[in-house]
Amino acid sequence: MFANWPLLSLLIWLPILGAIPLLLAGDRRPAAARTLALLITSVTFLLSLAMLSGFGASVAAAGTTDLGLLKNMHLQENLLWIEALNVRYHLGVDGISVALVLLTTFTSVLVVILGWGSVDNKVAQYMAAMLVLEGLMVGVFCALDALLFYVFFEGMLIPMFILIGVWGGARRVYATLKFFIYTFFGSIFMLIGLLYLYFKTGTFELAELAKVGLGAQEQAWLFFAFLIAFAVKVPMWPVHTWLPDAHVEAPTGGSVVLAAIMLKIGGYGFIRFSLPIVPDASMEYAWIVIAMSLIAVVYVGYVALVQEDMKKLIAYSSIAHMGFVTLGVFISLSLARSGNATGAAIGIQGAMVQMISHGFISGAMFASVGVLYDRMHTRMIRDYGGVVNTMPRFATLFVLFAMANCGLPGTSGFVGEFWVILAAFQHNPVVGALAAFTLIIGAAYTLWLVKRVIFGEVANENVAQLQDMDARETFVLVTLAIAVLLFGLWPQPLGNLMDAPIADLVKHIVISKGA
Amino acid sequence: MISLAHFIVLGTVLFCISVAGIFINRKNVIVLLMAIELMLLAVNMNFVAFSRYLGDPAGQVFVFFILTVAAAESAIGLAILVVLFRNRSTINVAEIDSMKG
Amino acid sequence: MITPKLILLVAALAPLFGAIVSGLFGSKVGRAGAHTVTIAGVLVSFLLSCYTLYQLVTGGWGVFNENIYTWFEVGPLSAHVGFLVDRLTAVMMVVVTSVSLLVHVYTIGYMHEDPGYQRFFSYISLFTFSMLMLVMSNNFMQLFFGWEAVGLVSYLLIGFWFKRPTAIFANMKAFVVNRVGDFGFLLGIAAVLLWFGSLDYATVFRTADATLSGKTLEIIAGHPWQAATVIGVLLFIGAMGKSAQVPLHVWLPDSMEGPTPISALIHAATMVTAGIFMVARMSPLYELSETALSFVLIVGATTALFTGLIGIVQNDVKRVVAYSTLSQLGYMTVALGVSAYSAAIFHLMTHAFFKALLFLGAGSVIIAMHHEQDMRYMGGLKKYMPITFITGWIGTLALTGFPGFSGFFSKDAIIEAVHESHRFGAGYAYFCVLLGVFVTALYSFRLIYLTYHGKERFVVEHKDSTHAQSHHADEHGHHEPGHLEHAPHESPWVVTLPLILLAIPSVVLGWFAIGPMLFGDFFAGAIFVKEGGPLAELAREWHGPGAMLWHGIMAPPFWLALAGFALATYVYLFNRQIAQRAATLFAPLYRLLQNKYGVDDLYFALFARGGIKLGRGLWRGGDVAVIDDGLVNGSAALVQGVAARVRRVQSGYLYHYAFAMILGLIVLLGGLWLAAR
Amino acid sequence: MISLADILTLLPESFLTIAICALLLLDQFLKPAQRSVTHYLSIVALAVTGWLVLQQFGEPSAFGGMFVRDGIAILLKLFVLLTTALVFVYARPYLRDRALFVGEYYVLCLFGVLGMMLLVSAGSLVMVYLGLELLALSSYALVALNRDSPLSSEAAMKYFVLGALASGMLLYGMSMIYGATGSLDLGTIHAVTASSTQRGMLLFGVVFVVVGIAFKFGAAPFHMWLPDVYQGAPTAVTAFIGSAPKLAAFGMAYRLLESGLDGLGGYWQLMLALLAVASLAIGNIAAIMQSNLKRMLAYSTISHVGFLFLGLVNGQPEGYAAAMFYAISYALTAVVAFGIILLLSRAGFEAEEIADYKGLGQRAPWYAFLMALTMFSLAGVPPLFGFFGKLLVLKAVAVPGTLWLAISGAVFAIVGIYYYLRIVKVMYFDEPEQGATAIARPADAPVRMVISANALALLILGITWGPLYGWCAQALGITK
Repeated sequence: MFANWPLLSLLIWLPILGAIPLLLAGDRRPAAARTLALLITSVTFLLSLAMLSGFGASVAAAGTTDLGLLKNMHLQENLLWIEALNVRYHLGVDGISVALVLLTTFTSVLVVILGWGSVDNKVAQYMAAMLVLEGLMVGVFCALDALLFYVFFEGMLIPMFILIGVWGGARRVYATLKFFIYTFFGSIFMLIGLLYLYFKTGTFELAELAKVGLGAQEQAWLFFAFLIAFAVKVPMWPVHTWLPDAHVEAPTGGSVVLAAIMLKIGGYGFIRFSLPIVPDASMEYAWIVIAMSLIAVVYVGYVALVQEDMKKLIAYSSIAHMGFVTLGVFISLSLARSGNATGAAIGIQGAMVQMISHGFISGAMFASVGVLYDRMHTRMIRDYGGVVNTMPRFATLFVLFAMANCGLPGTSGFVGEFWVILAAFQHNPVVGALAAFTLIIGAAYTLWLVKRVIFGEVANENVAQLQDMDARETFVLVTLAIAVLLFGLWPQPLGNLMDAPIADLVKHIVISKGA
Repeated sequence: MISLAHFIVLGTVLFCISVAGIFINRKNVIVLLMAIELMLLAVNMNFVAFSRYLGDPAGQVFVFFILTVAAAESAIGLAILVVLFRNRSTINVAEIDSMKG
Repeated sequence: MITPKLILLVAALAPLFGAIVSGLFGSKVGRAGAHTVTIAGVLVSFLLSCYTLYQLVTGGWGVFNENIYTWFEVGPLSAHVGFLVDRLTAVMMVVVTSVSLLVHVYTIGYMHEDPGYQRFFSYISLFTFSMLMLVMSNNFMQLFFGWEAVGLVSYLLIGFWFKRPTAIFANMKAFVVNRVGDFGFLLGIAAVLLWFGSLDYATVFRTADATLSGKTLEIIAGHPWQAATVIGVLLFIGAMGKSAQVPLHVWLPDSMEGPTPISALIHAATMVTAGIFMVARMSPLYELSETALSFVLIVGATTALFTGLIGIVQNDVKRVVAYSTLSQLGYMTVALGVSAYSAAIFHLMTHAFFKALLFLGAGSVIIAMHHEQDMRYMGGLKKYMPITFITGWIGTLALTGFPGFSGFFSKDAIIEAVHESHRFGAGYAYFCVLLGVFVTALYSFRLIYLTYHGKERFVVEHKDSTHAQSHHADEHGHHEPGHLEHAPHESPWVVTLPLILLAIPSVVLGWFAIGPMLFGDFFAGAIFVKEGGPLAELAREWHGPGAMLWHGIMAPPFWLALAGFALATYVYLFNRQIAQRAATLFAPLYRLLQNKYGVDDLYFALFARGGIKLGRGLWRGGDVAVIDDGLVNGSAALVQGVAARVRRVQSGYLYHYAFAMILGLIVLLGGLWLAAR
Repeated sequence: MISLADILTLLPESFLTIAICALLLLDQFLKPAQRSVTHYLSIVALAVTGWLVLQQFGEPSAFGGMFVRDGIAILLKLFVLLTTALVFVYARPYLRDRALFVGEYYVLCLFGVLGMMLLVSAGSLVMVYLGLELLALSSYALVALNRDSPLSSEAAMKYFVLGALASGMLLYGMSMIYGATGSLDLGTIHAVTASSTQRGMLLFGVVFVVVGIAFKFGAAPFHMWLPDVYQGAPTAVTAFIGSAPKLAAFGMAYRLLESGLDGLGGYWQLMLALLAVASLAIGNIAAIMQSNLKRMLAYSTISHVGFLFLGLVNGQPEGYAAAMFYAISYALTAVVAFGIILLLSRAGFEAEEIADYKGLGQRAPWYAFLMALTMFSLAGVPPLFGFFGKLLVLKAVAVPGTLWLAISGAVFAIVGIYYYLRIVKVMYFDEPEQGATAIARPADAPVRMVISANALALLILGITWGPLYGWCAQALGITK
């Protein structure tokens, strides 16, 4: 029934336009604002579920042009936006995007619910910012036109900038400026790269860009332009230092969105831009990305070990986990080139699953920290201890998420890491070993956090005063817990969703485009 | 026999003098106004010379325009000068530096 | 319609059901409800396991190998949940479920005061489920699932008393050290996938020889490694973690911080033997690499002897048993190392029973002593708790391999097998296991004497003031050592019954199991041994258990055990000063054993402290100093600095402005001049 | 011989001239209370002129090609008129508060507009010069409008002297070109330069002409007047000088460089490239340290000129279209920024220190929001109008050969982002200072509506900028 709806536009614009009445309403009626926001996000989420209805069936003849890219794109909307430049408002989703869009809409609902109690000044603006953010993020995952993608990609910075800056912690100004400038720095070079591609092809259509032949030199330049943009977003070592600050200062909801969705855009960008557009350069410089990812796993793992601030620790663990995404993507490239299609598929599948599951897990972790922060107003580990005595329900869930964070089988955290490590080993056993090191270091920093915060005797008066979670918080965390377990025990749906596009992508990147 | 070159050189020299007058002089704003006049005259010199040499009257017509505008310009300049003096009670170039950075 | 599949499913899932009920609805079902439902679950699964074993032994069923649920599929590769049930699996199932059942019952008595009663039952049932999934798996992925799941439960159970700093340290240590093993294990699985392109046991084992022959992996240039060796060693690293083999043994003694029942169930009988089971299951792979097996052999031998030695100087009753567990695991590993897999499994089985017995006995003593675990404050307990006392003796005799007891058969078989083996390291191993016998006897009887015999080294005082506190099992160890509120007494039947039930197999199991298991074709098809394995050698001169018994009395192990017994008897029963004198006489050696060869301290300094130092260095040095202050804020500062200078150019002086313009003009002219010529 | 056709062609300009004179007379007979009449009449005049421009009476060129009316001219004129009208609207309360609410302001502005209109449709050097001077002279006077302000008079003096110097140089260059080509008519010059082989004197002239253009734009290093003038002039005047003349400057540049000296493109493109980088660097870097908002905006203008030049450097129709689009987008954005300063200021309070904006988000959320939009647009963050201007000029240079320009543009855009964000930060993240009262004067409801519309247009045009760029492209004869 949704086949002929402009569903994607709906998903993008409903939240963005929904923000307007919120802003107009102002702070006068926070309750109303919250309800409205919840309503909008929930409707968006339900609509996004409708996306799935069409899947499995093959796409209408709309854009069945070339290998991979458009073939699997469902629900395409293709309008001329800027005729003079032939910029198109071209939306479409394949399995990869759908997974991420669903993650976005799902997380947004939870974020609104989270903000329900923890945010009480300028509620309307907060919710509005969240809604705009949601719309833009959905847009990023749906855009099939590079310029459109870029507009969403950059536009996101504004609401996030405001979110951190207005509702953030003590050093919020430094953090938010750092976040904005860092990301802007990354993306502007990508813009130049896109413009150069436009000069070559006269279009911003991703599908066309994926087809155009490029010389080695050109590809190298473009590759690094993309690399900067997405490496900052992921973020990869050594351009990761904005993340801990941003996370620490951001309000809980902001952290959740940041960790659960925004970081994914980096990985998504690698899959959508670097691999299809400049495969040869990606192949040639894959070792750089692989090295950076491994550093992220090992180095950042050690850094996470010694953090005194819970949010910082989780932020660093996020970086380490996103290392698996980039690792999987670029490993699979070289595997594909060496004729190991299965290995390549495993790698990208692993990367994608890792993205989704990290969305749930890191979101849950930050939400949990938020729960504690709302009570104690501190994020310092040393201020806690023996929380389990006063908050048993919370402690149970927290331990579950911690276990998911160290990739315990049965939780979604395991799936992606498992596949990526297997793929990495096929690429090169040493790389595999370094990646697998996360089993140890990841367990170390996560469990040490658990030990110091959750277990032990009640540490101090404040902990003794703690109340266990209320219904709202419980709902959020339990929902996430269910998601974590569900995709841990039943990841197949994700696999089915992404199988076709990934297979085609692998086919595509094998072909060199040297011109 | 005076060739075009002489005129051009003369014009250039005048121009340079006026320019120098503008940024070497650190005393008096009036001198600046004079320098500006001189500059315009240097330009006029060029135009006239060229128009004569090319046998094309347009250049000389342009000169008339320039002269007119110059007059208006100096009028405004003097007006501003008066205002400045009223506010600052000085027309020393070296002292009008309240805005910088 | 009752199919084997259904039966196995029920067998596996029944404990999970119990766990979920008592875990999520513990408050609803109450204590009685919790232990009823979990015990029922385990009982079901025990009976079904026995039925399965019966069917397999009598040939009612063939080997069962089916995929039940597809977990994930990528292209041609797919990961399943499935069961491979042959006799090996069935034996493990029976061992696991039986011990687990008894431990469940025992727990009713042991934990009856504990506030976390339901939670505990939920955990041990969950463990039973995970362990069953591990042993029943038919592919590497599920194996890893179970592998990690049992690790998780052990983590939860060691830290069961989450208020005790030692406990939450121990469980973290256990998990992380196990992760070190899993690190290797996962890589091993990756290697399997690399060469076989499949994770299915059947496929892998069937094609093992053909696939791996000639394959090598060259990480350091010029040093190619055999594929089989790589896989074998990597997988065995996993086993070293789970089965606490040197040098990854450090977590097991600390795991005694957990309640005694799980020490018996997880850290003696079942989980720690997962590694042994795994290697036996992988025999088709291991048989392909002498090197890997030698590695196994040497590691096992080292563990067998040197951890045993530590046992001699321990005073905590549970720790003595823990170290003896380590050393026994060493024996099993040695058996694996000489490709006497079935011997290893056999010893695993007998050990499961008598070691569980010893642990539960120790637990019973601990109850009686109001959670006093230090043997120096015990003694003379035999008159207070006869049943515990007798079963304790039985367990000890079995452990020390007293002829006729089950331990005797399994252990002697291993020693003989090592004797027969010509594999590299076999000589060293033989020496270790022989000496191990003496050591075992020494610390075992020391335990017996210090606990049950001699005069009482505790005072009973009736103080009601401190009465209340002793009623919280998770708050013990607070009262001053050796002072009890009231006299020790025999434990309730729920405790003693399991002791008795465990004592029976400890005595008799060896008699009828050894024949078929070691020298029959009991494990045919499940365990694969190349021609001329040591057991085959032994099989040739095998004339039944009676003969073995007779032969055993002649053999050196018996005399070594006897020596150990005699020494222990003399020292700890008649002349205890010698112990002190020996301690002072061999002070360095004593201290060496006291702090476990310094391994723990070394690890702590190296990995824990070192890791933190490294992390801090990378953070402060790398992230903060170089990247943030250096590059990020540095460039910002740079721009600011430049800006400050640029400002000064805007001096506010008219003539400077004019000058700038002239300068610009000149530059342009110059540039033009350059461009023009 | 002045024919009727010529008059018709110049109808808008002629009308405006007459209107100005009429206003000048009328204003004498108005009491200060009735000053609004002048205000509204001048806006009406602008509107009518705009209408006349749209009608395009007469021939596309008049007075033997001295006056051309092509698409560029029309488009630029329309936006000049629009921007000026907006400035008038925003300026009114400010002027009223300061006894500056006088006819001269309007008359001078309108003369400036007239100058711009002539400038953008100049077909010969004479016209360029006249238009330029008409604009410049009225600007000098405007800057000094507030006779009692030391700063204003100082600014006026600096502006005047440097402006005169600049126009002197321009004239000198023109004289050289005249000498070299023997004509003042840009068409002829175009023809000659395209062919002529010996270029010494011509090139010599080109440099001076470029200097003249650069000064008008305020490109480094000919930017020195800009900060002082922006700061010193009454904000109402700054708003005027800071917006519309950029459009005129583009027209001037286009006329002189493209219509006239296209043949020497290689040379002046190189010069503009240098100036562009210099402007980007100096503008963005110096802006960081500013504490005065008007001064900061002055430096930001310089950096924007740098971007605009990138479009000119390209030297192709696409490039000019991009530059023109950029000029328009900048004018429409800058006018909002100044407008908000105007609205927030009161008698005795200029609201031009950045510190004055602390906590504006709480004191006047709506203005803060509009200002934030403007800042993000100036910073070039999508989906706001400003971004697409940058996009187009970067596109113009993101081609082999000038990639380095694109990259340097990108780099300085990063530097630039900081000081725009700083304003947003001050408004939203800082607490209002003690005594900083909420500023929202009920009187200016219409003003507020206009400025809101103007600011929101930045957002809407960000999404629907296609047609506008279409016009620019069409004006430059690009057919897509």
